[in-house]
Amino acid sequence: MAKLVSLADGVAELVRDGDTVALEGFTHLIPFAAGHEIIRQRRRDLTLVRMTPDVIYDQLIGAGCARRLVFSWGGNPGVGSLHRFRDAVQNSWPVPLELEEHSHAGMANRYVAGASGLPFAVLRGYTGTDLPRHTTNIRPIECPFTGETLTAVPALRPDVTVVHAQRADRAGNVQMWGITGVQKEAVLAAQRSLITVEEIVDELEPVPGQVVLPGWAVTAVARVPGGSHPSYTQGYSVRDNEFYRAWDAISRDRDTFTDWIARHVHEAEVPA
Amino acid sequence: MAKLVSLADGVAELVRDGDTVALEGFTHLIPFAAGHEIIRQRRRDLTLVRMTPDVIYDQLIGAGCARRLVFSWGGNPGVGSLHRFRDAVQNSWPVPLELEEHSHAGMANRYVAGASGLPFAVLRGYTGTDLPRHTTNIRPIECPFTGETLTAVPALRPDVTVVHAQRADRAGNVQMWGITGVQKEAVLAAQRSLITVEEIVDELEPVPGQVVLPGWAVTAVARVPGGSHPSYTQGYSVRDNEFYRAWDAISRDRDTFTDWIARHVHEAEVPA
Amino acid sequence: MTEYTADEMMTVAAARQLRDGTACFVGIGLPSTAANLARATHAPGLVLIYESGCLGAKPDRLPLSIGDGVLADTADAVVSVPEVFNYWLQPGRIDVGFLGAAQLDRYGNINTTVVGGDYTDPKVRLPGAGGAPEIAASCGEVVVVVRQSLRTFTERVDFVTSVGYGSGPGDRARLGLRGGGPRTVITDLGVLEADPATCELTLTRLHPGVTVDQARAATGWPLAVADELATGEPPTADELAVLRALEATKRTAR
Amino acid sequence: MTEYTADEMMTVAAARQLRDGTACFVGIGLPSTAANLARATHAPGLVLIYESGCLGAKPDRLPLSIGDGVLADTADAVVSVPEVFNYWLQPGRIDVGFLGAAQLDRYGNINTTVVGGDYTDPKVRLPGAGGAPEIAASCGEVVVVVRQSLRTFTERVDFVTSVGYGSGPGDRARLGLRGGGPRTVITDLGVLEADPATCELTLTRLHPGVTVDQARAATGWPLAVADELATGEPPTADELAVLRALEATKRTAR
Repeated sequence: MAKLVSLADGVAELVRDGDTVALEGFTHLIPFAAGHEIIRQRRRDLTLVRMTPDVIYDQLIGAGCARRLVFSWGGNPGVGSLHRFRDAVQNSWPVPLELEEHSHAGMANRYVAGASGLPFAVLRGYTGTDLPRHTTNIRPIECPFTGETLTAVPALRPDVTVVHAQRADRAGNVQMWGITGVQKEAVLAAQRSLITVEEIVDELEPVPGQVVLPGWAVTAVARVPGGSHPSYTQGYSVRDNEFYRAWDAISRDRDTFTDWIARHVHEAEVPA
Repeated sequence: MAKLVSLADGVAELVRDGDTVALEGFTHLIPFAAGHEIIRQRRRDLTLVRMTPDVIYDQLIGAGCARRLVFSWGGNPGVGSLHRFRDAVQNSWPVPLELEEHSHAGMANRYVAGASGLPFAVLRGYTGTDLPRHTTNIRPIECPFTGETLTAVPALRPDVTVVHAQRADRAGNVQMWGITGVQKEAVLAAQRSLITVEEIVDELEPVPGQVVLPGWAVTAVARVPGGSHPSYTQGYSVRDNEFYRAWDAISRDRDTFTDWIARHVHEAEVPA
Repeated sequence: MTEYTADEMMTVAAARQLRDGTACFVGIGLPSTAANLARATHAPGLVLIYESGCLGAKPDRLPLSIGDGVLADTADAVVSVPEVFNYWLQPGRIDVGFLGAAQLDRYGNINTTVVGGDYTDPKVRLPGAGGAPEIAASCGEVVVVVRQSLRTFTERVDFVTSVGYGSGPGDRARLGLRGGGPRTVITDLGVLEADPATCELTLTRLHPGVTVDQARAATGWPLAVADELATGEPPTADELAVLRALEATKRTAR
Repeated sequence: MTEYTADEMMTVAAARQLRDGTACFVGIGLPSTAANLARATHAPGLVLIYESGCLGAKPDRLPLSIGDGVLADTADAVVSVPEVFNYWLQPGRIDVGFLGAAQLDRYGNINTTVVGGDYTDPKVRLPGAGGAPEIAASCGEVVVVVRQSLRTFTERVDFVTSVGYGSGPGDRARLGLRGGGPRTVITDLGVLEADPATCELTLTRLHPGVTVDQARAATGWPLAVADELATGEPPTADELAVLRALEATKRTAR
C-alpha cells in the first residue's frame, strides 16, 4: 500500500541526487508543487525525463537541478520558447545540460515498454529524420515475420516518477480523470513513485474517464491542494494562463529568474 | 461514420465466406446474436479468431462455419469442455478444424499490434512451452539494446470483428463499460467491424469505466437488444448460467446439437 | 469435529497459502474459491487480480466466471485485457499465480492442452493455455491446485503448456523466466514443495488421515518425501463455515 | 469588402483545405484555429484529434493548449497519449495532419529542432519534434501552415525533424513512410502544392494582392510556379466573422 506522506518528506525520501526523474502531466495535472520541492531541496545531477518539458522543467533546469534532459518537445505552450532551457543548452548556464531527444510517439512507447517490463518498444517512427543521428537510443529492428524494418526505442525506467492527480483514498489508491496523458505508464515504468493529490477522501467515487492506480502500485501519496498550479486540475482548478505568459519575461533574464525562484520557491510558505 | 444496419444486413454485407472473423467479448458482452446470424446465413470456411472460444464458437464450429480456429483457451467457462470443438478437432465433424493456438498474452498482443498498424508485437511469453512447436507464428526476437531474447507474434488483422456493446448514438459512436476485454483492439485491428448494441440513444451519457469507439472508426452498428444472451451486458442483463450448464448436454450429442441449432437459430424469430 | 471433504481440505490448504497484503492472479474455479476464502478469513488485504482486467476485486459472492459482473463492480480498477497482461502480469507485479493442471510432472511443468495421441490428433483435447504460460513465467511464485492421481501426476506431461522448473535446476534462469516458479502444489492428499536444490516436487505435508503410501500410489513417478513430513491442520470450524457460505452463493447466484 | 490581415488570410486558406467528415490531427496555435474555423463553417463533421488524447473534440472556444480542459470535456473519447499515437495516428486512421515549421525546404522537409551552429551547439534551440515526425509519416496527407520568408523557406533545413519528400520522388516509399506527405503548404502569401511528378513544392495559388515576385523573394530556393497560377478567394465576411469570434474567445478565456 502507498504511504501517505508530506510533500517534503516524499521528495526527501524518493528523489535522490543523480536520479532519473520523470515529472509527467500533459498540460493538465503538471506536478509543479513537487517540482518546486525538488528545487527547494537542491537536488543535483538529475536526469530529467518528460515528453513536454515546459515551465516546470525550465524552472528545474534554471535552478541547476538537471544534468541531462530526455524529452520530445520543450517549449512554453501557447507562448514561445523556454529561456532557461535555451540558456542551459546554448550557454551551459547554470550548468551544462545534455540532451536526449525523441518524438512524442517514441517517448510514449518508451514509457509503455517500461510499464510492461520489456526492454524496448517498436514503432513506426523517426524514419528519415535526423533524430537517430544524435542518440544510440533509436535503432532499426526487423519484423521476424514480414522482414519489414521498424524502429526500436529502449524502455524508460525512471528511478522515480512524480505526477499530480485529483484524489486518493487512505489506502493510497489514486484517481485521476480528464486528460491523463502518459501518467499511468510513467508511474508503472518507475522504480518508485510519488503522487501529489488535491485531496484524500474516504471513498473514490467512480468518475467517467477515470484512471485508477491501485495503492499497491504506488510508493507514496502526498496531499498538495493546488499542486498543479499554474497548470490545472480538472474539477479543481483552471489553468493560470497569465502565469504562462508572465513566465516569458521572468525567465528571459538570469537575475529576474533567480530572484523569482528565491522568492516563490525557496522562501515560499510550504504547508506541512 | 458508422452505418446503422439490421443485424441480417450487417452480417450479409460484412461477413463473407472464407473471411477471418473475430467475435470478441471476455465472458461479458459476447456477441451471441451476431454469431447466430452468421450460422443462419450459412457462412463457410471462416477462420474464427477469439481468445476464449466458448459456447458461441462451439455453435459456429458445430454448424460447420469454420475451417480454422485461432485461439488461446477453448472451454465452457465454469462448466467444462466444448463438445463440438472437441468433436471437430478429434473427429473432423462436421468438417475438419485446423487450430492455431496461443496464450492469452500472445493473442491480446496480436490484437494490439493489429490495432497499432504494426506487423508484430513483442512479449515475454511462450518461452519453454510446446506452443511454438506447432505454429510459425511464435518466433524469437532480440532486443537491439540489451541483446535479450524475447518473443514476437504477428499482428492479428481480421477481415471483420464483431462485438456487442451497451449502446451507440445515431452517428455510430459506440459506448461499452464493465469488463471491456480486448474489444477495442479487436475492432481497431480489423478491416471492417460490426457492433451490435442494446440500444441506440440520442446522446451517450458518460459512464465510469467506459470505452468509446468513435463512429468513424466503426463500419456498422446494429441494434440487437439481448444480443449477448446467454452472456450478459452490464446494466442491461445478467448471465444465464443455466444455459451454460444446459449447453453441456445439448452439445454432447451431434443430433441434439443439430436439432437445437435448427430450432433456436435457423428457425428463430429474428426481429428486423 | 466437523466432517469435511478432501476437496474442502484442499481448498482450505490453498487459501492458507496466501499471505495478507499480497497480490494474487486468480483463475476461475478452485483458485477463485480459495482466494476468496483467504480474503474472508486471514487475508482481508489480499489483492485479487482476474485476467478479465479486474484489479483488486472484492466480490461478496463467488464469481461464476472470470468475467463475472461482480468482479468489475467491486474492483479498484477495471483495465483492458492487454493491459492486465502487459502492465500488471508481465513486469512481475503479481506475487502469486494460482494454476490448475490436467497433467503435472515432478518439476511442476503443466499440461492443459492435449492428452494422448499427438497434438494434431489427440486423445483428449483440453481448453489450452489461456493465461497460464505467462502466469507461470512472471508471477513471484506459482501455487498449483490439483487433485492427485496417476492420470494427473505423470512421469512426463504430454504437452508443456506452462513451464515449471523445466528439466531441473537452472532451467528457469536459462529460459529467462523471471518469476519463482511452482513453489507449492496443493492436492487433495497433501502439499508438495519444490526442493530448493533439486527443484523436484517433494511431499512435505499430508492432510489429516492421508498416508504416504496413498500419496505415492497417486503419483506417476517415484515421489520424493521430506525427511520431516508434517501433517496439516484440518479445516477450522470458521474456515469451513466461510467456505460453505461462499459455495452456497454459487448455487443462489443469478 | 472587409479588411483582413495576411495571417487571417492564411488561417482561412488553411481552414478551407479541410474537408467535412475527415479526421484531422491538430496542433496548437494556427492549426487549431484553422481546424476550429473549418468546423464552425463548411466542415461541421470535421473530427479534431489532439495529441493529448482527445478524439473528436468539439470546443466552443479556442483551446489555449493541446491539453485544454475544453477538449476533454467535448471529446467523443479521451484516450491516453500512448493510445493516440499507437492506435490512432500510427495505423493511418487520420486523414490530415497539420504542421508548422521553423524551416522548410522545397521537398517539404521540416525543421523544428535547431537552427544554425550544430546540433550540440546551435544558434537557436527550438522546441523539438513533439508529435510531428510521426504525424508527417502516418497521416493520409500533411498540410503545413507557415509564414513564408527567406529565414523559413530554406534551400536546406538545418535538421530534418519531420520528413516531407526527402530528396525527391520515391524517397517516402523507400523509407517506408505510409502517409501521403506534405501535399499542401499554406503561407501568408499563397498556397504551394507538391508536384505529383517531382515532389517539389510548387506555387499554385496566390492570396489576393500578392505577386509572384513577392513569393519568390520570400523563398530561399528557385521557386517552382504552376503554369496556371490561381488567385485565391479573399476571406468571406462569414469566415472573417467566425474567425474573429474564435480569436476573441482566447482573450476572454479563463
